[in-house]
Amino acid sequence: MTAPQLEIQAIAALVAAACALPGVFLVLRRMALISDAISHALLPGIVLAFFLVEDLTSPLLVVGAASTGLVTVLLVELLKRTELVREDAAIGLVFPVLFSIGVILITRFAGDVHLDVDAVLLGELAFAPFDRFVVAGYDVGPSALWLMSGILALNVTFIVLLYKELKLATFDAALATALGLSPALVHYGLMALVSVTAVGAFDAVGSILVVALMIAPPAAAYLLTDRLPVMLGLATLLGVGSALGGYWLAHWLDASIAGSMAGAAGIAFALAFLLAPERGLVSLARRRLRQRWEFAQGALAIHLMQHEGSPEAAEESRIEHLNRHLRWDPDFAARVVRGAQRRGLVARVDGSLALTDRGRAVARELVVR
Amino acid sequence: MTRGTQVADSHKLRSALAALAAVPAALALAGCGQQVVGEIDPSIGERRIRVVATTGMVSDAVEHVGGDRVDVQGLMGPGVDPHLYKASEGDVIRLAEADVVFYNGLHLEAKLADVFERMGGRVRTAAVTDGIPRSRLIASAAFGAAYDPHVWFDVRLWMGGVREVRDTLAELDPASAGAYRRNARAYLAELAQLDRYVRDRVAEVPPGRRVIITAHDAFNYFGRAYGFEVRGLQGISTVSEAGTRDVRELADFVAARRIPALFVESSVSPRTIEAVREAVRARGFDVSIGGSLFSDALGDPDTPAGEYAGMVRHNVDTIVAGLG
Amino acid sequence: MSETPAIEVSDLTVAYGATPVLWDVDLTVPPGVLMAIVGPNGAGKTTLIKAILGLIRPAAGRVLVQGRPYDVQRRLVAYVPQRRTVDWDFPTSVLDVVTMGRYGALGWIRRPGRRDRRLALEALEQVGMTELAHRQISQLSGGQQQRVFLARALVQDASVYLMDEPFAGVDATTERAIVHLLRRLRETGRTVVVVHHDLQTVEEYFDWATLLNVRRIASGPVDEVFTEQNLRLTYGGRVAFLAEGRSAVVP
Amino acid sequence: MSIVRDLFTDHTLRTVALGAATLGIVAGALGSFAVLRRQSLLGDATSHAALPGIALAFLVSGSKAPLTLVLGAAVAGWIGTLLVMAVVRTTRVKYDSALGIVLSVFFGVGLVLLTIIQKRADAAQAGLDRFLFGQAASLLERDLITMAALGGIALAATVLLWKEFKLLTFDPDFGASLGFAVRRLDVLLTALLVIAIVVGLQTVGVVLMSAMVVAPGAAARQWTDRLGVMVVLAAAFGALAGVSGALVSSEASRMPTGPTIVLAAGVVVIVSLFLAPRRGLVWRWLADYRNRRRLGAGVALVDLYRLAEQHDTLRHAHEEAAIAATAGARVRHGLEELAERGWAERVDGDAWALTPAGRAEAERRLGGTG
Repeated sequence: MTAPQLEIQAIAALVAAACALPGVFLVLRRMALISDAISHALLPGIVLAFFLVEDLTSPLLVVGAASTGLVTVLLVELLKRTELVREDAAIGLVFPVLFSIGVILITRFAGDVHLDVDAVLLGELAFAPFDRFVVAGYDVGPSALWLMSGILALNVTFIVLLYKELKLATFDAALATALGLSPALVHYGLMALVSVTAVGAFDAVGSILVVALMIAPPAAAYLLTDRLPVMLGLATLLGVGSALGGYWLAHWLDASIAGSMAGAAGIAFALAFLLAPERGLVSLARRRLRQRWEFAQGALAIHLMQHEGSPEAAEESRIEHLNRHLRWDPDFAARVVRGAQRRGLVARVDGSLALTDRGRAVARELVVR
Repeated sequence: MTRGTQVADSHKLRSALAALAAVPAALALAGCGQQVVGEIDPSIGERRIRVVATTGMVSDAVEHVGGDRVDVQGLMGPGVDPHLYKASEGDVIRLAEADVVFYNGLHLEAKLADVFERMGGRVRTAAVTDGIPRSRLIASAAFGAAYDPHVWFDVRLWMGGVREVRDTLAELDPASAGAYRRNARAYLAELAQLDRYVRDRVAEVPPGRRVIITAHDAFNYFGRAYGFEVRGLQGISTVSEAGTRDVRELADFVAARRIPALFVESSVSPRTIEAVREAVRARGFDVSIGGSLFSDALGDPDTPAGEYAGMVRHNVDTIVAGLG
Repeated sequence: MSETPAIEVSDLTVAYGATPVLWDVDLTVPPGVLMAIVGPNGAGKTTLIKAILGLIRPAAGRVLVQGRPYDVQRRLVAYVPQRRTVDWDFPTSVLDVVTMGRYGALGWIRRPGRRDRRLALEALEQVGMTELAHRQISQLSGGQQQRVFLARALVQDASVYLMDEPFAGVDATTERAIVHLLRRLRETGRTVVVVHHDLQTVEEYFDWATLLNVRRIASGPVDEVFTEQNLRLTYGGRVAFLAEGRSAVVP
Repeated sequence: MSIVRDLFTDHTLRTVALGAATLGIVAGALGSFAVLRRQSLLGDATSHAALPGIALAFLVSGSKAPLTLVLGAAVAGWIGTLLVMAVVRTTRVKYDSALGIVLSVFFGVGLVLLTIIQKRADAAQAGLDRFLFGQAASLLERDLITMAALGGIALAATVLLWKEFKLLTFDPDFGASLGFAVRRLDVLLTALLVIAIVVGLQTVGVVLMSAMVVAPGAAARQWTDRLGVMVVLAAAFGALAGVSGALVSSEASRMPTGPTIVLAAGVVVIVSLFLAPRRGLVWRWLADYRNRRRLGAGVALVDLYRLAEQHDTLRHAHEEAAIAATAGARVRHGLEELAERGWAERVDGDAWALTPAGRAEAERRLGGTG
């Protein structure tokens, strides 16, 4: 592995962790798409900053971008607070308007300048290792590595310090208010964090990967656990895993790194969606199947128990009879009987069935509970 | 959750997160911290120089000047608009292993150009447009420090770019400097001939009809160098958009000047130009679509337009055929 | 019983996630009864109703309505969902919501006409909401919302009514009005099945009861079923007795 | 009014205005359902999810023929929305997250495909990822026909299945209990929206389309409490924004049409949020103000009465400052309200006194106990 390859993976892992942490709260608060909205809404901030400094390479343009990120979340929040529109509509109203303002400004006043989001934010992970941070003549690593470390540290600090407030404000805003924790303030804080993280990460890895890393790993974690700290940890792990896995996928395909990582995040979510214990589709289907058999075996045991010792016991215990009585088709009945035998619930005594002690206990438990 | 487990949870969370935060710092420090150097690899004289070039035009110039002394890897292949270029994983290695990176500059490659400027420590980089005097560039009307990057449409200007390539290669590999100069001289002569060809062809167009109308402003240098008026609907920025008034004004202009043809670009949707054409027709003048011009990328490699000179010839032939 | 049961549920098993919500439930509801389904939170009461209506797919089991599968008997069944399952800020009027009860009879594409509107107004009159017919639904109180839902079910003119917690969060007047309505339905030969929360009122309001806690604990006439032992089985010993000898759940 | 004349005589303005109006009507009407179903961001998501479809269509056909690319985009967008529905239906992941995952992952896969295409020495790929997306100013006559035809079909389906769509949006469980194939209706309504969005992407571009799905519906919701009125009003707002944006961009040069229409739609939303009767913010503030004033008046009345009691004469005048000391700083509005009702009067300068009517009122309120 060459140094740039290592650096790209390190940067991507940092971005993944930095995005997953606030992403967990976005997913829980149904605000996941705010990250995508910010990516569109950055334009007017960049344009205004450019008008101010007239230099496409000035770092002030990034500051302009970050401040429109803040304006976006602020406007969305204000709209939501009127209770006249829902959060999805609020997001869908704010970003086209901000973006359009940006386009109008460019077209009217700077049509002959190559000014757009690409011109200001690097947004390409493949080049991040070549954008060096040089301090006093010493090359101390890619700028993105330092930037994202800073943002990750900020996110970790914020979440550790305000963990209980965030938790309460997310799950029960009313209670949080009653306890004097000001969920609104916590919320604005979180949104500011999202905005800074998004803009910083857009610069390092591009907007689409940020959207993917903010949503897919937390959503996958949401399918895997019921506990917030575990969800935070899992989301981080899955995000970092998607980033690293995606990198090697890109290496193998010689394709877009950010695209592959987003794809890997999608695969991680798909795996959770299909295979999650308890909530995954596969385990749901298997459980349904198992319950069907267990239920049938239980029904068989109950049926046998009800007729034990009675005069018609011999008749009722014949396998052919089950078909009629329990409305089972012969194949199904045979499989149920085989299963029940395997579990030691029934034994076959010359052509008819008898409950074992275990079978009797199970049947009794099912009936009485 | 009882209070006890909650405390334990947040404690565990805290230490896990703290560990997470320690990773980047360690990573950033490991293997880094070397001094920024600008030295030339001494082995360069004994092997072919690994060159990465951004656009097809730049690749073409490097190939002509470097000859068999260089291995040129183009980042943006045929049809790839530098505004829309997406890097692949392999590009990382290509860049990292390059002895020198040539790029257009003037912000054509957007943020990537900034990266090249700061790559100093690892790889030598050169903007070919540095070979062109700033005074010859077309600056933005409102923002003087921003220049139109589409210099290659003025063949004489582009020759400055070729000289920049020659000088950079010679500096990097002094042993072969003579070969570079010879190659460059031959290529520059070829380009001078190309320039004459363009002028000759352009002369076939009646002066009143020397107007190029395309969707976006890529042909300003061509217009200035060869005496064409250039009208585009959109600006240079990829997000700028045309307005209804702009379409109407352009249609009025075309109808009034009875300009016979409009041109589409290979990388831009032809819809905008079709809209102008519809509007012109509604004004009772039938304007045709004069064909497709190459703007930001070269054509397919096995066609004449796959090389810079061929691309320029294609464009000027198309323009002359449309307007002549 | 010679009559065809209004609802016959056999071997019904339903699971959400890891836990079975209903396990091997057999239930026979004779026609013309006013039945309460009673059980603690999470006992599967709503699930039972939804499974009867075919809104969720059971892991096993079968549901018959008047002797035939639900699919072909759909017209005979009316459903009153829990109030909070819909968006009360939806832009529509009271009359319009009640008219929705006619949609099933109308089938695809046909629009409700004057007759449907008249039927809806009649149903609104039965629940005492005539004056509010043109009110936007977000401006209703909880009790009024519940009455709208009841009116919608009345419009369906079904023979079996399934109601999910119609008494939840309503005022005393509405509660009395609903009980009155339920009795009238029973008197006209309808079968009414109600998910009910308040043990205090079961004996007063209903003549039939089913005690449910994942499994069917007991089902039958209220005076036979509503015994201390059954309640204990249902609520797992969390049943205390009030001074009057009536039972109530202690949280 | 040359501008109005231009609307009928100028080819470009007429085409753009008609096209924007058609799009506004269709997107406004279908978008109303999307807003109510919390699918407001479907426009943005579909435009991203379309990328792999565009790339695959190009890889398979080797051409940038718009029809091929549109088909690819529509199929990819459509598969994306089906996945969103599947995830929301079977798991606890919410709609916004599912949409965000599909949006970013599909787009990511699209990027991977684009970089693979980039590697092929094929100049035909030029501009592939932007090629499909149109601009409002470049609407063509044939677009009008496509939009009118597809929009007509979508609107006809909405009219035909009106009560089914209403039921689906308001109470799907109840709909299912009535025997309507709710899931199929869901797929159909979403499909209509996706088709409208893809047609819009191709003709007017991503951002305008995203806005047109949300803004007219969100604005219309403020003015009415009837779904029918809301849908018609949203269509009208969509058309209004489209035509006025086209007109404005036709007045000044370098005024891009699409963004102008977005801003026009934004203005419609803002006006609606503030001014719509009953729901609007201004109305709410007025109602709040009136309530506060009424409450303030009550407090001032009682205070005046108590002060008067201390002085044994009910007609005793009190400085406003004294009343404010007990009743709080907002007392002025309360006192003015009292004066308007004839319960108090101003006695030289800043002093106030109860009138006999005011005294009676105060005693009535205090239950005659004093």
